[in-house]
Amino acid sequence: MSEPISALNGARFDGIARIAEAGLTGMITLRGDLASKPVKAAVAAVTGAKPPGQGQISFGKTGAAGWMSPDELMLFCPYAAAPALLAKAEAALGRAHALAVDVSDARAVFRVDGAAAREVMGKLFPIDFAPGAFEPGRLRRSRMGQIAAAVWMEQDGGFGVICFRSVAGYAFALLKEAATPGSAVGVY
Amino acid sequence: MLILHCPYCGVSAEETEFAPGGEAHIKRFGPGASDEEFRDYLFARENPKGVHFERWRHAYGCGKWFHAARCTVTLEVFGTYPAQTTEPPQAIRDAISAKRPGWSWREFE
Amino acid sequence: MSTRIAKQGRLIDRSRPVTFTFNGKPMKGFAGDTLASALLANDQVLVGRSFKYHRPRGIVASGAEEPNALVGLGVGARFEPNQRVTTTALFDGLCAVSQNHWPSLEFDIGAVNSALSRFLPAGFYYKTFIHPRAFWKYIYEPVIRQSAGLGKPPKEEDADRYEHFYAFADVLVIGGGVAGLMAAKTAAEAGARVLVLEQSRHWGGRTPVDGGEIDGMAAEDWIAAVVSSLKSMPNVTLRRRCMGAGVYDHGYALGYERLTDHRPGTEGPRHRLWRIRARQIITATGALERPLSFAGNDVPGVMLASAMRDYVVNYGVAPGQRVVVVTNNDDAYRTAITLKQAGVDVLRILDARPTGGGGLMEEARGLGLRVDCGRGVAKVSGGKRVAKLAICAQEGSGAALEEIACDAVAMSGGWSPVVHLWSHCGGKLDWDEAAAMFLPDVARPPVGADGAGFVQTAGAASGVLSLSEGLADATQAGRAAAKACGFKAKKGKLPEVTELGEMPIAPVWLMPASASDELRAKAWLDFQNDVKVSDVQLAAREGYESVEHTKRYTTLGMATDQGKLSNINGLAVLSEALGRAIPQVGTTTFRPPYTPISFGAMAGDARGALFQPVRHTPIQDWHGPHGAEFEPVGQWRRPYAYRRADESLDGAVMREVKNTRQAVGILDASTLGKILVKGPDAGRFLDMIYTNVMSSLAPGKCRYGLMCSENGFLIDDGVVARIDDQTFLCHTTTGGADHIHAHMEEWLQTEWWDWQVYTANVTEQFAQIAVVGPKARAVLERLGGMDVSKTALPFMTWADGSLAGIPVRVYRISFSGELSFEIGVKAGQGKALWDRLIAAGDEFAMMPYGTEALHIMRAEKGFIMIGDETDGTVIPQDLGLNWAISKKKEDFIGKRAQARSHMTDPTRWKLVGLETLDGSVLPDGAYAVAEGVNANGQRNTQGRVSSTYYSPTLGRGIAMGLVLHGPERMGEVLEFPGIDGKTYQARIVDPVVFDKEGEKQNV
Amino acid sequence: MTRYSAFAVAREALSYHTGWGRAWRAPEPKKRYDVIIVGAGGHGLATAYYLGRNFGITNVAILEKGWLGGGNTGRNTTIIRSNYLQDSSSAIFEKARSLYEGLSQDLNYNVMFSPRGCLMLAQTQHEVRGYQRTAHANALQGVETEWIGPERVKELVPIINIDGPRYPVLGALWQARAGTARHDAVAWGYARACSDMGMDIIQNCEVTGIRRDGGKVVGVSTTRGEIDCDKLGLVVAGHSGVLARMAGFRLPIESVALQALVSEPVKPCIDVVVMANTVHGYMSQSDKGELVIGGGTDAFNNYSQRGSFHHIEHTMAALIETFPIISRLKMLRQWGGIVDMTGDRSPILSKTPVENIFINCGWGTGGFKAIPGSGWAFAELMAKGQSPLAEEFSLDRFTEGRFIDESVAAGVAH
Ligand SMILES: Cc1cc2nc3c(=O)[nH]c(=O)nc-3n(C[C@H](O)[C@H](O)[C@H](O)COP(=O)(O)OP(=O)(O)OC[C@H]3O[C@@H](n4cnc5c(N)ncnc54)[C@H](O)[C@@H]3O)c2cc1C
Ligand SMILES: NC(=O)c1ccc[n+]([C@@H]2O[C@H](COP(=O)([O-])OP(=O)(O)OC[C@H]3O[C@@H](n4cnc5c(N)ncnc54)[C@H](O)[C@@H]3O)[C@@H](O)[C@H]2O)c1
Ligand SMILES: Cc1cc2nc3c(=O)[nH]c(=O)nc-3n(C[C@H](O)[C@H](O)[C@H](O)COP(=O)(O)O)c2cc1C
Ligand SMILES: [Zn+2]
Repeated sequence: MSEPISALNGARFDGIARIAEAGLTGMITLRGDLASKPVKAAVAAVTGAKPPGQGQISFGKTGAAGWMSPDELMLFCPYAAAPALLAKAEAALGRAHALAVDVSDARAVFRVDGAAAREVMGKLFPIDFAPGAFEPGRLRRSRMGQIAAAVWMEQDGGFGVICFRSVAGYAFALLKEAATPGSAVGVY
Repeated sequence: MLILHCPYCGVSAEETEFAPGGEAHIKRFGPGASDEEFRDYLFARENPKGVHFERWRHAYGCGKWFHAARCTVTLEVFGTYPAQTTEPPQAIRDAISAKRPGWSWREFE
Repeated sequence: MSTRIAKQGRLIDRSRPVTFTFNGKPMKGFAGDTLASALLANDQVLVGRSFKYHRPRGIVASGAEEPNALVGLGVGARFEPNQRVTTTALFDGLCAVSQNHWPSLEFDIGAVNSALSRFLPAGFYYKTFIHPRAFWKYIYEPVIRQSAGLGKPPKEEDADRYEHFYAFADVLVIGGGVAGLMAAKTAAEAGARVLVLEQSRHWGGRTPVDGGEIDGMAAEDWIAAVVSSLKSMPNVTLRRRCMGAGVYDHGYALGYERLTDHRPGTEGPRHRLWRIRARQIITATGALERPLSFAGNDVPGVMLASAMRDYVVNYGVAPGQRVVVVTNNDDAYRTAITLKQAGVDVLRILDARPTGGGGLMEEARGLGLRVDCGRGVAKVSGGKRVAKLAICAQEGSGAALEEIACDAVAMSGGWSPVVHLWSHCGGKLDWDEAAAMFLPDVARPPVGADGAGFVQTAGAASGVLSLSEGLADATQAGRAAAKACGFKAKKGKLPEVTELGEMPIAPVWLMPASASDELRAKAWLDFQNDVKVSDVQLAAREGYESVEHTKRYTTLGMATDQGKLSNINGLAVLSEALGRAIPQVGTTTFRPPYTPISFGAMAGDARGALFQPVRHTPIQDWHGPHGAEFEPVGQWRRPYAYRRADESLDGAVMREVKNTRQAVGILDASTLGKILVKGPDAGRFLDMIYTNVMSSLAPGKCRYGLMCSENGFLIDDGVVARIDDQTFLCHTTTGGADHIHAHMEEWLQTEWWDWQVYTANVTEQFAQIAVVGPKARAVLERLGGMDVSKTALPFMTWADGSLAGIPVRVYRISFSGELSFEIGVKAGQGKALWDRLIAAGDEFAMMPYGTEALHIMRAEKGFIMIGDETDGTVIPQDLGLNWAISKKKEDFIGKRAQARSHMTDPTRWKLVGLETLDGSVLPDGAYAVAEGVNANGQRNTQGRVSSTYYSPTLGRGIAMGLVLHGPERMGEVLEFPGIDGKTYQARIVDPVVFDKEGEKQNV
Repeated sequence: MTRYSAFAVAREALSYHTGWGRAWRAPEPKKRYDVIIVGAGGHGLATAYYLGRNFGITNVAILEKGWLGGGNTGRNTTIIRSNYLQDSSSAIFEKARSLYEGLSQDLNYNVMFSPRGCLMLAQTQHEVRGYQRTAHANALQGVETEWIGPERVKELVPIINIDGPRYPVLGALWQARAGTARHDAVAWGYARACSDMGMDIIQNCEVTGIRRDGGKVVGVSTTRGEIDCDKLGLVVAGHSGVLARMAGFRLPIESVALQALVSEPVKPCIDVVVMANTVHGYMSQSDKGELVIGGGTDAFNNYSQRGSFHHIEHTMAALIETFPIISRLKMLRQWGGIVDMTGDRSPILSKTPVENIFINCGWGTGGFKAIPGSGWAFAELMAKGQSPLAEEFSLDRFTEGRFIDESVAAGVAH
């Protein structure tokens, strides 16, 4: 057995905000009828959280559940637990028409923290990150520079970002550039 | 630079999150259709200077297809609605009628 | 003499001297100067040359509208041509050079054009340089190009960086004059989130110079108070040095922020492009003064009256010592008064109005200034600066009444509101006859996504020139904008203003009104592009009547100032020439940007490494150090071949093919698309997506499939593995991963939305590694962990297991004709498995191979490649793939299309193998010729090469191609003329040239 | 009509150019014409010109809703080339290019055709193969093109960065006799020549209806009254759908905005036209000195003559990557045009379901270069009912599946 590695192996950068690749994160894509009992049960089984509302991420004991589309959630959990939790989810889904698949290795996850974090995000996403407009629990799938990415705010006010693994290098470089010293915008 | 409202995500987002997909409410013709029906299905387009029903996908967002009613001259958007329908909902048609009395588009008005 | 004076200069800091150079000459200025004010302080009146005639040019304005004073700024990687000196902040070490002259600014050979100007009227080049034909390319055009073009292009790559920022506001206020500030305050106090952009370094706009009291305070103090109250509001953002560059659909606006232009080389980005989304936009962009059209109005030293006032008040610079003021409105009297108070001789005020002006005129007279009413300028003379001025009656043809020696002329032809941003997105204009200006037509504003207007104007931008009315107008705009965003503005008290009333303007479009032809040919409209009154009249005479024709025929308004000074005067001249009212003539279209913005800012961070995303496979980092030469495939960079130190790239490819065929090769195939399709209707769905039947595939098995577009053309191919009853894993080409997933979702969502199918693109969850060649099994067995024998894992099946302790899914599929295992492994362990395989492969002489070896091997087997054999016009039937097209299925995507007459035409070119008679390699893309020519005289063809390689396996060239009746013509020889001048002869053969029976892959 | 020449200009100079006559007349519409052309863009005017010149048909009106040349002809990036892949395309574009070579002399109006050469960069292996294929095809079509290596590219365009890093230049398809022309002058020159043959160019005259008798056209209704005709040619580019609707049929066309921009003028720094299709950018320099740059198309239907700004951002990123020195130059002006995109991105020159209505449209993003050839072929089609150059571009191809797809060899259509 060989230790798995995340896309950038935990790279970090300190500028006007702190950028860090979060390292190995368990992720399960769950598609199905979000209002249905089996899906709710599967969400609970993986994350201990309630299914999130539209545009939200809900946090639970073992993970978090992000709303990706009307029939899709992204379930976050510890990396090592993902296969077992996937099995639990599948059990909970039973014969319902749904799809649950481990995508932990298909994505890269970043954390962006610090006073200018909102501005760094504001340079890259076409989204309003002003206080009040974007607060903990909010999740938005959108575009970061030239790639697809989802961004949410953690309960501690830091941002989480996920994107596809193959573009992790681009994503990191982009975040780093946006956090270059001397580039604070001074609006948020 | 349009703003469109994604009826699935409930957000109004800028055009760069979306991918346009041409005219909406086109009926598919497959095997058995005449040459003309098939040609029109694939190629003949309303391309109106005015009210247009069209398809969009929230490509960088939820990935879902939806429809928009939009004026191709002023770019005003009369409304958006899910793609799982074969004709524009009445509420959208009413909204258009309120602003563009006498409009018509294909068989709809 | 233009010089610094002891008094005034509210914007400069005399305690901080600054040194700079102009054309290499050291000069001094103060912190707070613009380059323009500093040049004037150094008596540098001549600053450039005009575009066409290379006429001497001086500074004419004090802001963004400046057409003349453009310089090259900076050096090397920070050199920038065409910078306006009026908006360039002075800094220590600034280095500027003038433009468009040779050999020097003072003596410019190009100025002969000026002497010849009579022969070079508007559009002369359309009528000349016609014969002989070849002269245009070799003689005329090069000369014309060289003499046009203003500044020199930079020579080096830009040293600076740029960025974008997305901003959101309820109300965006563009312009931070008193109107903008008042509007912002009103909207902000109502609760709206407000963003204010001011292009210059200063808040308050013109008012501190123009004077007037607000709420009992000097304007300057009132402005400071408002700014500080705005700063204290959390819902307000104020930005200076940030121009509103453009207003676009649906409330989109661009801000262009210049961060380090005034302190080059400091940390951080040079420019920031603000991509703003606002619900309401207020353009409070002020008004621009118009020049007057008299002969010699372009001589250096002739300046806008307001600009001259700005130089005195803001920078303590007097642009002349003996000044004549000429005007058709009251405002220019302010300049006369200011100059007089600053100690400058104001020799005369010429007021074109028969009875002159109001209170301001009286004030001027009170200071002892002489005012001549009903008078104008016949002509200003002087070479590189004003020497004298001839006075004439405005109503006349220009007979000189008197000549005055002077060194500067202040002119004012009235004011035009800055309606640019109102108009960018479709806001319409109205002509106000009395005020002689185009105003925003509030009934026809630009409309947003909801169909309602989203732009308002405030202050002078609305055409309201008095301070009190401007503030009232701005308050109104602020309220209306806030209301449109759902806020209710509090009823506030309007500021109290003390100001002098003004007399109405009398429009003067030509001075004197009946100027002779000779004078008209010297009366400039567009100073930069050398367009004169006579040129516009010529355009009208020749039928270029539409204002748009006139613009394009004369180039009026097409200079770098985009006609900020010239457009209104020009169209008024046109209207007169055509005998049509000004509103009938109309304006040309206002387009973004308001003033030019840097390409760097537009590109933002998308440069160098961030130009486009590069996609990396989990194994990417291994390839480079092992000699990989990459090729871009979509956004991936795939190894083309792994070159060894003493090898050519070709040599490496040959080695890789041979080694794979003889021993074993390893390929990073992670880029192949993998799409999971699941649900009760998954089989039925894939039967529609693929041309063949997928629903009948048994779990554990693999099947090759083809996908067509609804238009019938082949778009992708790949192997489908059935995972379980309800689940399929579809492999796509590298390029297809994303768009085939999108294609599936599109059909599911928009056509068969009642079918129970979910898809997921899992391409990146896995690294995929192909181990290929006779020793492939041995390598896997060396790792151990699962049974990969022929019986346990036959051809076209897959199995889950582990190798070297790493969980894997192994597919027995082959794109090379060899024994081949494609191993899917979680991306996080991809590199680890690759390393294990490399180590295990050592004793079997395993080598990595790249895309070119892959292509050669597939070609040897006659396998088609999407993008080579297909090009968007090819249907599977052309490629002999009929076996993969179900005859049983009633329908699949593309089926109906393939029944159309052209697609069933027996003369379609069909796939064959091609074998050169001499073993050479056919050139890529060559065509097989047929007898004769077609109706258009083109050589007839009967086929083409679709892929061609040197096969190390066979030791000769191999190729595939599409040929007319190809499969029926085996053995026939075709001729392919190459672009290398040779003609190639090739025989039509079977496309499969290696291991026809497939024995090698099936072991 | 005064012939234009340096001599005439010199003579006029003595009288301050007050003696010049109109370049084209401004007549009132007559009641009837043999042929009405709707749309006084380059294609409409050229059609009329060759109807007169090649077929002696001069009782012609050209109706224009705005000002002549004000459509896409007046807002394009002026690239002229004929290195197309498919036989039918290269035939008509090469015809056009060769007519351009002598157009100034034909029209006695300097259209400033500048055969400075056009480079289409190959930046991926796929493009290399595509352009080599085009070079082979061109050789057989009688179109002079050449496949050249990166060093030669650098020689032709010293400011280009051929070393990537992202997309190194691997070579290019070079057409030395391609180039640019002064777009407005093309329209004006044709207009002057048409007017001189007695044809009526009627501006500010919008066609608002098409009158038919049975299946046959009899005339048009316009904002300046009803006008009868025997034959009607619709040459309205982005407005083709609107006119087709008046005539009662639909077209395989969508109208979208295509953008362009110019920089501030600088001294000559790029002597040829460069198209970099992998990164989506193309650029040339006008005789006045501006860099003339083509932006992207919006993919949604649009009649506003404005496009979305993000396309331009991508264009600029691509061009800075290709020409690193331009980053500190500035955009002077941007604009949009409404282009008519067909289902296969190739033009339509065709009869229509209505007898005696002919349509010439679908030139989309690339029809400026075709103006003389298109006018030549369409005039022949209208006069004789058929034309070898127009043959393949008929509407039937959409029924038969007989597409003319130029994108196949990595090419784009500008
Ligand atoms: C930004 C841009 C860049 C381009 N770059 C290039 C390039 O580099 N090279 C190239 O070859 N091509 C280029 N093109 C394409 C080229 O401009 C067009 O294909 C070509 O100009 C079309 O000419 P036209 O005469 O068919 O149409 P237009 O010039 O658009 O003329 C059509 C005319 O019809 C008139 N009209 C419309 N409706 C009516 C009505 N109801 N009644 C009366 N008149 C009507 C319009 O007002 C218009 O004047 C570009 C296009 C754009 C927009
Ligand atoms: N009496 C007259 O003839 C006359 C004529 C003109 C102006 N005025 C006076 O001028 C003042 C008008 O005040 P106002 O606030 O309406 O105009 P203003 O000209 O004072 O202010 C406009 C401000 O907008 C800025 N601006 C312009 N375009 C911009 C852009 N695209 N982006 C960012 N900033 C931009 C300018 O730099 C300026 O600071 C009043 O004092 C008025 O009396 C009088
Ligand atoms: C090849 C070409 C060169 C141009 N050069 C200039 C220029 O130097 N200055 C300018 O202001 N506009 C220039 N333009 C743009 C025109 O001013 C105008 O924007 C364009 O023709 C579209 O018309 P519109 O903006 O009136 O809609 C140029 C346009 C083209 C097609
Ligand atoms: Zn959405």
